[in-house]
Amino acid sequence: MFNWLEGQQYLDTGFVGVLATLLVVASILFNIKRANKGAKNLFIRRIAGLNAIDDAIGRATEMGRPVLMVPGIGPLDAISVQAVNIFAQITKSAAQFSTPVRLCCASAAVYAYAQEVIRDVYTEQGMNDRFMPETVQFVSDQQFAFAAGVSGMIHREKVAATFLLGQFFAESLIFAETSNAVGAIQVAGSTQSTQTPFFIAACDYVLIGDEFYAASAYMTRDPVLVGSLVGQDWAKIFVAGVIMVGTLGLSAEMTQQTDTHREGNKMVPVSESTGGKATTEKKKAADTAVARVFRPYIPEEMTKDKFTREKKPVPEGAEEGGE
Amino acid sequence: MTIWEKMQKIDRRILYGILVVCVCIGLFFPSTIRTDPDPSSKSFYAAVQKLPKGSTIIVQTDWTNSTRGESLGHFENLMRLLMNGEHKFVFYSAADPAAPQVARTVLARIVAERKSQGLREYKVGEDYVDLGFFPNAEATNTSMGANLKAAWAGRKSKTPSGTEIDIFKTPVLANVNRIEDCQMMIVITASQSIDIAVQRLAQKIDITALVTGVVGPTVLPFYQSDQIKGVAVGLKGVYDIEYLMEYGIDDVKIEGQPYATAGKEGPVPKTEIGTRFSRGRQYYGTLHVALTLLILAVVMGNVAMFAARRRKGEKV
Amino acid sequence: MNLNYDVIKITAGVIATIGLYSILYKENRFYRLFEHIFLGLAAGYTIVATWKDTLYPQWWQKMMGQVAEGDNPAVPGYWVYAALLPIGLLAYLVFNRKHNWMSKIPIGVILGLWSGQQVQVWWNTWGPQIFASMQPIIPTTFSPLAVPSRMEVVGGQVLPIADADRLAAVQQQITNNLYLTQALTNFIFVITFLSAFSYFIFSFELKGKLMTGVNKFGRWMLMIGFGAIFGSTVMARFALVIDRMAYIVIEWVQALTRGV
Amino acid sequence: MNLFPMMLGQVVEESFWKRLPGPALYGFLVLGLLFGIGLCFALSRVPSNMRRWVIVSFTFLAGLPYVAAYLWPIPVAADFQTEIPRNGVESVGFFLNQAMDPVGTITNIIQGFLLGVGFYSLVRIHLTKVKRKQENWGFSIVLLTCFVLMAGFGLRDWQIRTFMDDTGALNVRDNWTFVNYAQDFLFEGLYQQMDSAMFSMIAFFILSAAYRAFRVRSVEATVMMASALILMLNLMGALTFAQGSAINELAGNTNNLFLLNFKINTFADWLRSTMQIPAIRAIDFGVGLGALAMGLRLWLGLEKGGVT
Repeated sequence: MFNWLEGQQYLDTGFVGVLATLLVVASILFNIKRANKGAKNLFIRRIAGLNAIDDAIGRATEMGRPVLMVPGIGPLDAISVQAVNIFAQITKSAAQFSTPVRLCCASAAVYAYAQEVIRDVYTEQGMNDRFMPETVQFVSDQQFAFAAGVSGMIHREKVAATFLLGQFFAESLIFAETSNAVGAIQVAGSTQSTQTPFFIAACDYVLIGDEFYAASAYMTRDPVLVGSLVGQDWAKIFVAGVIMVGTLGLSAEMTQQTDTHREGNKMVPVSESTGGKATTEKKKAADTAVARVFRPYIPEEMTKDKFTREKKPVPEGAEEGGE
Repeated sequence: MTIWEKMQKIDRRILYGILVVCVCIGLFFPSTIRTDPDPSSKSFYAAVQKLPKGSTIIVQTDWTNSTRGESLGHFENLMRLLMNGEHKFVFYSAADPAAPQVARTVLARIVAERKSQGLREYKVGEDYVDLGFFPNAEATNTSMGANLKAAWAGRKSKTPSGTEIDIFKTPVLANVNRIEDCQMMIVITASQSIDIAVQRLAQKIDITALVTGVVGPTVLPFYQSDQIKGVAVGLKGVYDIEYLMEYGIDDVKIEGQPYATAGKEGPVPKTEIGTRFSRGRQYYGTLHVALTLLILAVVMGNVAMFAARRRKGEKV
Repeated sequence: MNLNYDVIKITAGVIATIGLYSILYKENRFYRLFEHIFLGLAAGYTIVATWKDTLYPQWWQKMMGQVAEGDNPAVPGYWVYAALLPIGLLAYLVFNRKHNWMSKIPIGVILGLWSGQQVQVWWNTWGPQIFASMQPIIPTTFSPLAVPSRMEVVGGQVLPIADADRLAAVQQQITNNLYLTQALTNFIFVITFLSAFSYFIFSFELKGKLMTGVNKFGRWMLMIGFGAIFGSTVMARFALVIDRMAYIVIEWVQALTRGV
Repeated sequence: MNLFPMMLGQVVEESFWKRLPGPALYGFLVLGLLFGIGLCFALSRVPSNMRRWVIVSFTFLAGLPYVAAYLWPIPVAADFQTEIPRNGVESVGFFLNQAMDPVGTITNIIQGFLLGVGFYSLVRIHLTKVKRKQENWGFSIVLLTCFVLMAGFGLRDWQIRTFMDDTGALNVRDNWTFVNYAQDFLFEGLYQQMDSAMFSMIAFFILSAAYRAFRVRSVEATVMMASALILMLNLMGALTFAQGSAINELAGNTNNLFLLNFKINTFADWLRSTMQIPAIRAIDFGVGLGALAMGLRLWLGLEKGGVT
């Protein structure tokens, strides 16, 4: 007989992590479903940076200069996809005013994706002839070559507005200050908290952290996105609640006495650790029940000798496994 | 335009010019500065120094010449520390294909430096192993945690005699089957690769890190939650480690005061042999000049703003 | 020859550096030249790096296996990897009007792999951090109110406690108790976290003074965090410019005076 | 330690999925290639209402191994190399563990193949400029030339070093040929230096951005500036040490050890660990959750934009 939960990740309180992940997943999926069914009362608060987008495009139109968009330099992942999706909305507005658009990519895969999405936007607007090879372009996938290329473009084309949304690293400030030098309006947002302060210092409007993900829900009001956002909020409130309860529980527990301390996956008697000077001490954070929820206690006797397996006659190779 | 208004709108090019001049001058006057190392730097130094002699260390070196200013100093210090402790190490990169070559060059220089100082010469395949580059940090670290032998399978190492053998046959890794068999993993990085390592490996092995100033703030939460055991951040971190190598924690004293006071890890002796102060010392003084310039610029802008408003009779 | 080559190499590097720096003054032809050289080299380097670091070791070698050679046994090849080539090449259909939808297949595969990992790493990343955000806020002792010092005043000088036993006792006292000041610090920690956290709740309308107040406070806390990042990053950036200047004024000048 | 079994570990058994080099492997390779091509052709015939389904299932299948590896019980205290699973559940666990490595590399391989899509865009733009003699077309020629030179010398250099230099003679510069010099000059001499130059330029931008943005205009700006200033002061070891010594003296004279908390570095540490850490954690937590949610939407094909 085997136990279904006899897995390394389920031992002791290990299941809590899996459970928490599943709870978050469930709350997101549940709310997406709820929104799809047409729950009308789903509210999203105003996100300041996004209202500036139309002003920025308007200004570019007046000045007859292009709008620059950079989806960060990350590889093709949800962040880049999210950025390109926001840019699709921006392109839609820009296309209506016939304002030229430059979307510069630092990853070939992101380029392939953006090419597809942005071309669709122009096709929808019936403006296929305005979709040029320069509209979406791959500049370089080396970080600073990309920065040099885009800076040169900002200067030469004198862009009127820049949208820097996505995964940015050190090059963030190069783009932001260069755009500032040519007097462009800038809306920026990065999931990298390390770059956000530079955007705050150099740009006109900044999406902070999570606002970046909330942005497309706010702009499109697509039920899937709105529902997902609500689900995320539920998860956040849940986590905040857990932290509050945990803080109180931990605090209360730490006023109690104990005669053994937990050190990693062993329990050490106080008398031993103090050299016999004391037999009881106040509980430390690691000794509490709250800690155990987050750090499963798996002493050796739980694993050792309980799981003996036969050895392979000839050890199999490292790259065993398949597609 | 009054002088105050002008001071609020100094052309950026003038600021740039001043910075270039100040930095160039600063470089010609390296100096030893009394300081108190950051607690996280002390933890790093203590963690490495407290390793038993001859430990096996995994070094993930994820920096290239573009962050030479900080990471080069970190890497040089680390090599000196590891060689002082006679630890064996493997190094590889999971972030940048160019990183192993950069590390190799520096390592060769440190080995030559120690040879010229009459210290034991570290040899490839015997004291350290060069694994090269692993693309995709996530997958690499995940499989290192799950199955170290599979993750590193097929990699060869040169030996002092010039032949090639499987890395697991070298003295460095002969007794290593799982990642838990190594004593520490040290990540030198200029990117988020430390996050990836912590997420996937912190439960299996003690991790410490040497990171750039940018990455520092995102790594400190891991230090606070004890997911990493110590971290030296940026140029200050480079100088901190050199300073600790020279003076130890609560070891060398001046007028009864230790150069570096003990933190939670207690006293740790200074290093006895090899180079201690080097690049950190050369650059740290210049950093003071540049920072002072920045702070002056900010202060000046604000003073001018207040003065200009006052002249106009606005409330401030 | 070698010496000359070194001098030429480092001089070229210095000229290129100055060329790129010239954009700080204004955009000019000199910058444009080096920008295009840079972009060209970067593109070429990408091809080399992709082949030698990714496709050759991870795809070609694994697919073709290895023939036994001396000490090294043969390694079988994954023939299935051959099928990845046509699937990857589907992305090129992005330029084809009729079949462009198929370019989304390799993109979907990349995104699928990424997405699967997110589920896998979420708790590993955040579980420990959630726990670390729970800080004890009830002091276990009120005497003294603040953490006892490991220092002492001797003859008007602040020195670490000299008596080893007494130092150990103080140390023990510190680790065993939670003082009021520590509890307050922890309380600020938790409040900072929760208020900054609450700023990122989007789907509830902020009504009433308390809610808007918390939101505003959360934003201030974020700004403190950002200021701190800015302050730490400054060091990193200045370190780079210092290193670059060292390259120009020290290494180059040395090369010139030594060589030629 | 007996090294023999470990060496044997390299002698990987053949299986259906992997074959030792030889005619059989090449036959299977052709088969794999044909299978891939066949699959592509079959897919091109998929009616348009099924296309979404095709893409979603590719995405789902790609993400599945990771999710399965997370949820499926991981065999406890197992050595995946040398041990035999005890039962069916463990067999799957073993299989998933060993699948992680090959699955992880698929992303890199496919992204490698995709690179050409980007280069097509780059080369097309610059070739057009040259052909039509548009503004700055001369620079486009420079770009294309550098591209060809770097790629050519780089690949040739790699080829020489990997296949024609068994003794490692090329690690010594005396043995270099023109190709090696050319590669070194382009990569080390120019490319790397330009990379560093561009990176270090940020220091200048930080100076001008700080000068412009750090003004006491609003509570937010002031709070950010104050926090940045404290951290910057803390980076100056000489200053913190001087201030620390002054505080020490004051504390010594007044016999009040509590004053020691007012040292800049103590305060900066306090600020960092008490306010910066939770603030950043709060931001990153939200971002992490956003990524999870987005990943989930992409994986399950719920995103309307997305891949479908």
